[in-house]
Amino acid sequence: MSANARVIEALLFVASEPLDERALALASGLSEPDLEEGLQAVGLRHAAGCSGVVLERVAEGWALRASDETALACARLLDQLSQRPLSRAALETLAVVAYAGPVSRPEIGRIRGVAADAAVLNLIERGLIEEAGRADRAGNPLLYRTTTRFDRVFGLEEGRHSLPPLDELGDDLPGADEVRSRLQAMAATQGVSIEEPAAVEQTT
Amino acid sequence: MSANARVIEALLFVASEPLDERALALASGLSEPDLEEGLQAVGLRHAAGCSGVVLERVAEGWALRASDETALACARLLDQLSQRPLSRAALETLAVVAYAGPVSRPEIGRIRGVAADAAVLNLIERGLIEEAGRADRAGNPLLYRTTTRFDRVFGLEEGRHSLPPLDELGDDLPGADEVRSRLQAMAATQGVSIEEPAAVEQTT
Amino acid sequence: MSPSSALALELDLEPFCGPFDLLLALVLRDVVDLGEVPVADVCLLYLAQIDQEGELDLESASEFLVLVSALLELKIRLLLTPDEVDDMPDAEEAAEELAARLAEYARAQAAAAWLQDRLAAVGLRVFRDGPPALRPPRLEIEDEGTGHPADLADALRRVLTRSEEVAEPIHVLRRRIPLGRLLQHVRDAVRSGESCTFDEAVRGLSRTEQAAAFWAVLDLIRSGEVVARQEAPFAPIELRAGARRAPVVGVAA
Repeated sequence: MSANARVIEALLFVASEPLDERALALASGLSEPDLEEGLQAVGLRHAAGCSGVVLERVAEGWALRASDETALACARLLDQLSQRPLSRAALETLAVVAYAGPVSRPEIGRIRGVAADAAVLNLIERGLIEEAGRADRAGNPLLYRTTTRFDRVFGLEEGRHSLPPLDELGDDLPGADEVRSRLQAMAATQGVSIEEPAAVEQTT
Repeated sequence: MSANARVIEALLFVASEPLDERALALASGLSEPDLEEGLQAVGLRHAAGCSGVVLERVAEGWALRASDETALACARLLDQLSQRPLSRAALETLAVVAYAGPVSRPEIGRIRGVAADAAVLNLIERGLIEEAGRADRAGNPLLYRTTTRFDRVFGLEEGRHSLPPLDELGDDLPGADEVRSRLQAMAATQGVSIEEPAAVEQTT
Repeated sequence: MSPSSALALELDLEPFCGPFDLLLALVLRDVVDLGEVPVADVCLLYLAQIDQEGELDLESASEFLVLVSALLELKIRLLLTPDEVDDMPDAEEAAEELAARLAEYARAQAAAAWLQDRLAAVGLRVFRDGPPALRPPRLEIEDEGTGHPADLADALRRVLTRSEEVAEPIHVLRRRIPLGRLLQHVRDAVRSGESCTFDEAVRGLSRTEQAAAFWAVLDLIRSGEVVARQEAPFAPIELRAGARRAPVVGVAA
């Protein structure tokens, strides 16, 4: 492996978070083409089947992680196997923070219909969400956002940009308009009238 | 490289501390001879000159380290990361270490009123504080002091003697008793008596 | 999914048989006539489930309350005549809000389902979560004077004048103690011989691990897997296998 590639390998090893091209270039002093070439060489050296550690594109940057075949042993070392799977409440809270973040706890609670305090604490403990300052409005509630760790655990190459758009999720999902019209239809069959709402926000 | 060697490579890569043979065997499930052979293969693959990351034998076991030839780039990377502004907690911890050092983590926590573990690690990673031996008292806690890098970053030509003197902080503050007791806690760690603020050196 | 999720509540009602969330979906899709659904029975079934589980999961209970009250509100509207509905304040707004809320929640659920599928699809991803074991060789490079001593004095002043405990998140370092492995370790130690002492069982472990192992042993004693005996305070603790066998699922498997 070339000296350039060796430097990139070392930088990816030393960093505890994924590094983007800018950070790599700044630290290595390499030009863009050299960087490109070096990354390619590191990718070849650290490919599944010939290395225990693979190069991956994640969280809008580059990082090394345990390969699929070595993941189990590494999880055992870090004692990640005894961790319980995410509960439904935690997954829903995570989804809200991922799509709507930074959001405050009350906002999460409003969307889910139930308080999210326990789920939020659980997700912080797991390193999947983190505090993101305070909202600039009444009460100045703490805001939460997903972490780089979240991107890495879920394998999101471009961070939250890799999340599918909400309106593509679940084809048969009723939108607010649809739910409303169903409620109206239901009311109509029962002889109840609910007037056409004047202005309805389009939700996505 | 064999599958066994790949597992060892991955384990050493994801670990945050050196691993001895026992830890490697527990996580990988490898027998002693397989482990021996795997470590040898990892050592060959991660040797200076052909890899940016080298295998090292240290007192506590085995670990990977960025190679010497990549030192400059790594230093630049860590520096880049340390250019991010210090958090409030980190700055307070740094102030306590600068004025009262060498101090232990529990002492910093007592003076600040909140635990300082994360802040201490952050400051070490930035090269602003360093270990300074162990205290000669119960529990032998590790002590921390500021580094020469700290002096340069904060422009302190004569080290801690260039810090603004403590007695300028004292008189007009609310809760004088509280302040005094905390100062005393601090002073005790320095072996300096607070009754005579004149003892604090005046330098400009 | 937690077993006691209100949405998974199994219903056996005359007009409908299946889980609660399916009922909600069918009501919204007009497949089931809400007028026919005995909401009281749904509540009774839920209470019976709580009784059976013996513990109240607050998240699940509040989830159930919200959903069932929404259902009730809808049903009230259906049962009332148009005149009566008109008399109710903000009837449309309530329906409006309910619809918007259900739709928003449905999207959150869909997103949660996507995350769950994604997790299964990408598999176990393991990476280092902090600095490496060994620091890179540190080169001294030119440092610019980016800090100012006055900032330090200000910070110290802040620390010293903090009159009361300020609510500030306490960052506790996560120390990973491999409890599962420790449990297995103690089990193996006890199983391999007739009996062994605690000191033998934890030989080679660090101090923190030993403390955790002690906790693990207490748990094994509680479950009847291990029996312990100590002749006198500070005497060696003798451990041997208890009546109950270890479960087959082991982390080290």
